[in-house]
Amino acid sequence: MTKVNDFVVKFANVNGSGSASANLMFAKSIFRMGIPVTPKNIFPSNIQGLPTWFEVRISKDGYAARREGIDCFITLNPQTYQTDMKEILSGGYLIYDNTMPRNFSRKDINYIGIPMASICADHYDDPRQRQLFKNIVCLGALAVLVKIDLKIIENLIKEDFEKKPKLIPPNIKALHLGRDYALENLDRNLNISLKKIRTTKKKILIQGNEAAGLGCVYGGATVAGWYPITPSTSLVEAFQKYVNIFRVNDSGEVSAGIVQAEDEMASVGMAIGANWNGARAFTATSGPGISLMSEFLGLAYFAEIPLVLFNIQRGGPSTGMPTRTQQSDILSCAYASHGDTKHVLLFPSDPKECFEMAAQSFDLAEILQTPIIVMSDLDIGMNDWVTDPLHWDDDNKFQRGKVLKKKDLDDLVNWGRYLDVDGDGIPYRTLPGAHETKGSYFTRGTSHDAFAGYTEDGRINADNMMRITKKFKKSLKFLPKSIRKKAKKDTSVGLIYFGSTSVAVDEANDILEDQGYAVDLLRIRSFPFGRGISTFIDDHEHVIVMEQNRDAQMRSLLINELNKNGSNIYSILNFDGSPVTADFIVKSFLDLLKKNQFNIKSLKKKNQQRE
Amino acid sequence: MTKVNDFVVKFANVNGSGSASANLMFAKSIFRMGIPVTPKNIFPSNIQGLPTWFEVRISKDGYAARREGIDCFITLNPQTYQTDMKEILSGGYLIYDNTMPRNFSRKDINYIGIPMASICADHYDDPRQRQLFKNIVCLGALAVLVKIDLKIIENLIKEDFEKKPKLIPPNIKALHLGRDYALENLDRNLNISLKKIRTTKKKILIQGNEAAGLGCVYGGATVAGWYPITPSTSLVEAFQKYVNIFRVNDSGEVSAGIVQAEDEMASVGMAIGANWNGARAFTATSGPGISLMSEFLGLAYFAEIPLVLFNIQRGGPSTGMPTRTQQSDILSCAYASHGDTKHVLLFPSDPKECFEMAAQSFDLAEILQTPIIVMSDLDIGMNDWVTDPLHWDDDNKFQRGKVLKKKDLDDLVNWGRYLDVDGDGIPYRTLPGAHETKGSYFTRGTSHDAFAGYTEDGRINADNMMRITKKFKKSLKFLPKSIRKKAKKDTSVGLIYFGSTSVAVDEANDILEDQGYAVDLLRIRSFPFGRGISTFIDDHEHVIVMEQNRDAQMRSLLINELNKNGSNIYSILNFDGSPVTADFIVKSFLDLLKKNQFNIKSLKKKNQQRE
Amino acid sequence: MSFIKKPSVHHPKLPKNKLGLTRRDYEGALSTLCAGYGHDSVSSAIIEACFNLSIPAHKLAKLSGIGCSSKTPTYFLNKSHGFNSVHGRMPSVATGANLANRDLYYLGVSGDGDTASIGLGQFCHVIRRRLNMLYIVDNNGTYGLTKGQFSATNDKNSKSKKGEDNPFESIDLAALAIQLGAGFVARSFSGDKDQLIPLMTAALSYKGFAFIDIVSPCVTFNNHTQSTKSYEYFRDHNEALGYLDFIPEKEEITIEYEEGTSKEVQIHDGSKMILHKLDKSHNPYSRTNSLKVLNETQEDGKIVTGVIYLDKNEADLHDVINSNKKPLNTLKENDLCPGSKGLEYVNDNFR
Amino acid sequence: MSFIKKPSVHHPKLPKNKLGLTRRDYEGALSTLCAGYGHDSVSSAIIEACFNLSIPAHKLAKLSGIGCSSKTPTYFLNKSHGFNSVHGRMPSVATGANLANRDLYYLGVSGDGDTASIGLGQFCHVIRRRLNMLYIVDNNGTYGLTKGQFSATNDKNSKSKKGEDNPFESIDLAALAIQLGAGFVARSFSGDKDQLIPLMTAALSYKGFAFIDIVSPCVTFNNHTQSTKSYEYFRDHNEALGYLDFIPEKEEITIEYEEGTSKEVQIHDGSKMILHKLDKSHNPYSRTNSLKVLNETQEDGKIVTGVIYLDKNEADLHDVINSNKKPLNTLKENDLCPGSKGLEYVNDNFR
Ligand SMILES: Cc1ncc(C[n+]2csc(CCOP(=O)(O)OP(=O)(O)O)c2C)c(N)n1
Ligand SMILES: Cc1ncc(C[n+]2csc(CCOP(=O)(O)OP(=O)(O)O)c2C)c(N)n1
Ligand code: SF4
Ligand code: SF4
Ligand SMILES: [Mg+2]
Ligand SMILES: [Mg+2]
Repeated sequence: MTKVNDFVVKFANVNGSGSASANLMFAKSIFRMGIPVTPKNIFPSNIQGLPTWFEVRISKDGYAARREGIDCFITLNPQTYQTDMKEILSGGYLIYDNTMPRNFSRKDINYIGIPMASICADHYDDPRQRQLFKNIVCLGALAVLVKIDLKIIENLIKEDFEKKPKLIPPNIKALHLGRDYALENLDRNLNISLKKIRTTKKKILIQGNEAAGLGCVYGGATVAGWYPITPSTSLVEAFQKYVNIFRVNDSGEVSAGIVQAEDEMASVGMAIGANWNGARAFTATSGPGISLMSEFLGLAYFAEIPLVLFNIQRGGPSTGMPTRTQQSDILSCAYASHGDTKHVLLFPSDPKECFEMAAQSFDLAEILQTPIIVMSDLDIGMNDWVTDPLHWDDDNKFQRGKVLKKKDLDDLVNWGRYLDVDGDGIPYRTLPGAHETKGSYFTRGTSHDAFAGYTEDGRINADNMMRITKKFKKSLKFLPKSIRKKAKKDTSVGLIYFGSTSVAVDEANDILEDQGYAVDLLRIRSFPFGRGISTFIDDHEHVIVMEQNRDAQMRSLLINELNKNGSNIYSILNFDGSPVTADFIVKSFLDLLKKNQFNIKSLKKKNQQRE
Repeated sequence: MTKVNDFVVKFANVNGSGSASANLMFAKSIFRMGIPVTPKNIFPSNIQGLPTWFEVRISKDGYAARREGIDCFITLNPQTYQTDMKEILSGGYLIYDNTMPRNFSRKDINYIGIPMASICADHYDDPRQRQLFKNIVCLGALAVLVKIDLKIIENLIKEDFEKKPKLIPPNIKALHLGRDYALENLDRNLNISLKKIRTTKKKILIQGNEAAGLGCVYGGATVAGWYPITPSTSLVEAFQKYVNIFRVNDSGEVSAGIVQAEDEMASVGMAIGANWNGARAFTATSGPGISLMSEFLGLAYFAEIPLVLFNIQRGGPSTGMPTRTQQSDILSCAYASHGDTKHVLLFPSDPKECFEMAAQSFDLAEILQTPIIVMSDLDIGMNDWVTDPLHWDDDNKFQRGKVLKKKDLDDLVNWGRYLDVDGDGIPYRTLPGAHETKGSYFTRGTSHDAFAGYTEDGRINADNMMRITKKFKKSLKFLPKSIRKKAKKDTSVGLIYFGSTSVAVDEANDILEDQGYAVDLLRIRSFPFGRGISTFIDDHEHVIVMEQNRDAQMRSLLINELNKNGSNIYSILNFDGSPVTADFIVKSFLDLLKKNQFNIKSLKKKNQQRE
Repeated sequence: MSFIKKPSVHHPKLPKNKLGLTRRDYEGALSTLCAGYGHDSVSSAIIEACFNLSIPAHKLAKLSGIGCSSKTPTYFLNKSHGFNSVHGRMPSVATGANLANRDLYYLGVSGDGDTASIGLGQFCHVIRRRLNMLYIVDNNGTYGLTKGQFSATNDKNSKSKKGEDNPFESIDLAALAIQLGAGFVARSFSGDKDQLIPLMTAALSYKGFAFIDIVSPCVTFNNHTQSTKSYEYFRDHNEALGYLDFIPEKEEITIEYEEGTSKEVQIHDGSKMILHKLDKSHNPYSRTNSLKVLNETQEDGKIVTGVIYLDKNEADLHDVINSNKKPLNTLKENDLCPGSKGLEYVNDNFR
Repeated sequence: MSFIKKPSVHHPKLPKNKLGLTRRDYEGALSTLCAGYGHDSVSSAIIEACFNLSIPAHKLAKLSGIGCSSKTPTYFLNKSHGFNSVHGRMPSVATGANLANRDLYYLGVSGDGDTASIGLGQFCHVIRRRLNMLYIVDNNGTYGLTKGQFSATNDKNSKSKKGEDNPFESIDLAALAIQLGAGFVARSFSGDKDQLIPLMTAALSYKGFAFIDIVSPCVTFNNHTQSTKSYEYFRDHNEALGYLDFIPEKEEITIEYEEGTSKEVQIHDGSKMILHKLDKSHNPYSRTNSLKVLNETQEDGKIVTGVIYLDKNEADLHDVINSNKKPLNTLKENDLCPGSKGLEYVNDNFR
């Protein structure tokens, strides 16, 4: 039986060999055929010569999580093909360059040899071109095998090289060489194939960092201090790119100040200084940067300075796995910095939400006068995801929070920077330069009274700290709410998740439903946690938290902050650095079920039928 | 009725005015009279000219916590006496310098004027001496009033100025001037008075940082990297001092390397480098330093390098209250650094335990190959406490953990730095220079396999991370156990506490017992938490955690790590920067009782009697 | 504690500047620093320079790190916003603030611990970026607020309050600033008002990074080798106790001397330093020459004061990144947000 | 990926040093850096120098930060312990290690991002402390591992891979090292084995802080203005994509030139630099002179190579703190712990 629009193709390459763009074209052309596609770029923390993989899941049903079991593996890296081969499903395909002989052990898969190197050797003189075009030759042949419309790829090539048109013909030539070889030499009756549909017609294919960088432009960010670190760098690059597109005036002046700082302490310091001075400013980083920023985060928290910080999480601890994904900075971000501190966190689950939350975070930071940490990860940030097109409501106005302008100050008598005038714990701030004589104050990380004066009176300081707690509690009404999805029938089991695992959870839920299990779902979108989350936990006898770290950090935060009983809150944990699969969740769920003997009242279809 | 050996004296001064040494002599002389005494130095974060207080609790019963309500207040600071006065108990005394007239409003207290300035003006020419000796004149008069043996003070003066003998006569002269004034002019029938006893005869009066610095010498520390920060600086200064006393050889060479680093990142980096290279090394810091060290802490955790870090906690967040005490770095230390990390914490509750735990921490760090964070605070670290004399068992041997020596390596075949050979999660390490050809490896913060090789295989990394979790669990057997104190009768209420609050809890417990309440006590001494703590929580229907921070951080850690139900775990929180008092605990306890309607079965005497 | 005296009623005859303001309008809160510490003169010089330049106080932002010196911004320019940030990180906060609003004056005050140790990286990099600010270091060779440890600017082989030798090479911040591309580099002595005021005035007017290293002896923790008789008793007192208990009030050291001359200054602890005031013969426009002068006078045991280096090409970070001439913090929604229209373009690019 | 070739059997005829070891005994693992990157030569020079000096490999510890350059210690001296620490903080780890055992050699390898940006503070301070180590920077003017951002040593006005100008003042690490008191300061070019080997040998033998700034162009991210024809196609390819996809293998640039002469070197991207090798006429013993030479040649658009500064007074941190001549990590319980006897004394002091 042929799998149409529902299979996984994986490429194994060596980095720096030109495979990335060819592989991406493969994915993008499928997207343009209207078919949902999920590419994952698995790259090393090095520049050239190490193994790199590119996994493409094609799913007509729109399942966007990774799926294990490869239907077709293009193994172009001699270092890894012996282990790569193991991932191929029985009956699947291994495509390789048969210019040189290779040894294959498995009998249950199909081998397709394409003499890519020798084709290139025949048609190109420059050894580097020979190397580079192998990837395109391969793409041409593959397109024939899985039935990609070659026109689409040709268009992609034309678009990619629009500004360097002389590169177009040789690329197209290579594509055709591959195509022709396949047409002439290969059996094209594969059990996987593609067929145009219209599912992705209105959609876009975009990376989270690209969307978040754009979101910063929409959110009105004008200052960014940053320091390079994988996987956050591309967020700032995207911001820079869109600033260059949208924010250059006729004199060539740029309406933004983007500075590559000397380290993460300086980048966050710049963002704080700019926010203090009334510009919307952000920084972006990953694990090690979070640790380094934690002193400054405490200052921004305590002195109540707006700040937006993107944490594109990668594998920790320490330098860890810089090019792999995790959700393992939950606790270190929620409680970043010494002393009593708590930070507002946002959890986008796809690039579209990266865009939206990025833009929203600047409002939140100014409304709440505190750091907002957007907790994305490498999987969302650096992989291409199919999402609905980005949307912007032109009626949106920046919400700049309680900032006193000159005329407000003119009338004001007893202003205190940290006075809780409105009873919501949020004080009024002023900006440098606003007024000749009123509203100046001294911002400080030392203990202070409601008038920003230095105090060593511990009770005054404690009062101020309690007001900040109040503000934190009141912040709930501004934050994105969690999203609850009821199972089709009543159930005692609830599954909580967030961020990049969402797509895998959705899929797992469908599988479980098919198998007769009913599970209510709740997706967390922000911290502090709203009442919805608390109720959800109370409503279920068994709650499972799915997350991508070792220590069940989100579960900890839930138990802690919502005062819940941990004994019926279970974990599904995936922390090997690869985005979790639906199968893993299903398997873990069933294991939990078995081990803990959930009271499966109304959980399993069969039981219900018996009633 | 006269209070004998049971009252509180407080001094209000201006810092830099020479009061600190006089006040300390006051406390110390009482200690030498055999009477338990608890001085608290309340100083500003500045050098000269701001208010400073010195509180001395005298308690024949040995209660060593602060107690509110001052019996005798020596108000020598005109900036503060109006508010200081409010703290005096009805019927208490206010002693002041009546050289200049002052206005007093309270009618229910006694005023004792001593013309300190004019006495000094009469007897000294140099204006600075006049200023300085006011404190000693005051001490002389006070000694008469509360009946301190003047010989003791004279001896103290002689000891203090042993190396500058010419300073002795003028000091003694000032003391006598004060004495004579009091004898001649003052009514000496106060309702507070001192009488020699023998309670403190074998004891010592020492600060926690002094003891901890000495503990580092006993623990065999040879390297310290540090950066000045209140209130940790004096720990390293003590280490330096004892190294100079005990570790200088005949050629004048010092058996230690102490380096004032450029910042906290460098200090912890030095300590890590030295430990990696086989020396026992530590650093000491406070709040902001903890935040700055968190990146390196993740490295030491993940690369499994021994490290001892003293956190002398002060008021946070940010620069906060640098000269006030708190226990508010619990979460930021337990989970310091991004990614999945957990650190071993020790909680000394007095200077003696500072000494013991300091020495022990070096064994623990090497046994467990991980950072050990000793969580002291300003109250223990920088105040003088009466404790039993320090004790050392000469049979103690350094436990250096699993370090392979040359001859071990000679025989070894398949050594892997991160191999779990013994099933306890603790691998074997080697030191640079140990062997010509074997045992070298690459220490790294990036993901690694059991042989310390770099790997991007997420499953291998996950295995390694799980081994570290195992090691952490197994660490329990090496750590100081919690201490449980059963109430005299069965009770459903348990109180958990740790560190510097212990003395206040002990006292509160006595008060509650007197009032008929039975409470079981448990003092935490280390994290991860042992089974004893878990059982204690399970054994009690109501558990209260007493701590000195806003966010109930220890309670969070308990609920989290022991998987407990938070709904019956209550908090008593004191976070105004002053050491908690027994009265505060009692009051908070009774409030909790009322508000939460504890099931008081067997809690209150009366109830029991009724049964 | 000391303070710039402040009678409660304004004197109507006080001189006014172009803005119609008196010096009083530039004052700050009561100081909580040690009596006799030179920061009073530094603060007065700042006040004087701002008064002279008729800078509206609210158009100046004062930023600092942590330390005694970093507290000083509280003691001048009450009507300016102030930011007492974290130890050693003022430069990055100032950079962000300046990026947000290029139209304010930025005045950073730091200590030698704050700048030369924990903050050295930020100091060097803010220089490189030519941030338009005046950066002052109250250089006392010690960690005042944490009670007298050596700082990295402390002269090699000088002694600390405990009588230990400082064994390490001292960092010359002015030389570093020149080496790394600062536009205006000067040095002065805290008590030399005659020199300080014009230096401050010039530095505040400079567009780009201006740095003044102000030698400001710590009256409390500068307990050097040789001491004058009068202080001996009190040092002995403190030494015997092993900690600082008594800090007698001291007079601030003020000096006056001519350009081109040297002056020996006796510090509170009795030690001495020789200042040498540069005159017109000094060519401040060559980096190489300025560094040479610095190094050579140092070898002679002298400390040069005055404008050491001046780059006539004034330029700042905003020129370099070509940012909008309008302060970024004044830009409005429609300047910044491309709206739904922009998204059409973007979405199309991802299809 | 490239590697120092390593046949599997030892050749019996290989030359041996005093320890009876061959060069092979000083080799490391396969490199995973880009083909053609100069680190191979640097690694070989290190191997050669250690071989020549007959340093027992296990008596040397190699430390690094994070970056391509910081990975190189894996590729030499297999039998030495290595420590790949955190970004920019190698100096403090090296300081601790050295304090623990003064008897080993310490070799630190860092990158220009690692040293001149995030690690600048630690770099400056390890110099001040005269730590006995050899500190090497593989200076490529870029952040290799994070894909081509400017580093702070990048020449002002040079262009990045995206064609942007570098607007900021470049940090001259050698000048900084001299200014801050390094004992041995040299510069070289990665492909100049003839110069590198003696430099390494001398630097490893120096007691105190030795620094070698090694200009090592990044073959992948040095895409400067002018390019030679042969590479154009591939740069165009990458530029069109907006990211680096294809990295053709390159030959390592190796050069030879005489002392006292200049040499123009063409970098992989087609840009050029002029190196100038110091000869005997250079006086390396004066700080002022060395700084002058550095600054002047730089103004001429040249890069000086060779030993730039040398302090004949060798001394290191251990001398300064007067620590035990025996390595601290070899001291035993009874050297360190004063036992119950000591406590009697202490307890008495607190009564
Ligand atoms: C991260 C951090 N480390 C340490 C401290 C403690 N600290 C406060 S001020 C200071 C040094 C101040 O020295 P300097 O900058 O020279 O200022 P001075 O007091 O001498 O004017 C230190 C180390 C701190 N506040 N924060
Ligand atoms: C704290 C921290 N910030 C950022 C990074 C990401 N990072 C890795 S290497 C590197 C720069 C490397 O540049 P350089 O030191 O010049 O080395 P090169 O790769 O050029 O040899 C950066 C920023 C990190 N690992 N840690
Ligand atoms: S301690 Fe020194 S630096 Fe601090 S205020 Fe006093 S004199 Fe100034
Ligand atoms: S990217 Fe550049 S610095 Fe890194 S290994 Fe390749 S050539 Fe070397
Ligand atoms: Mg200072
Ligand atoms: Mg580099």
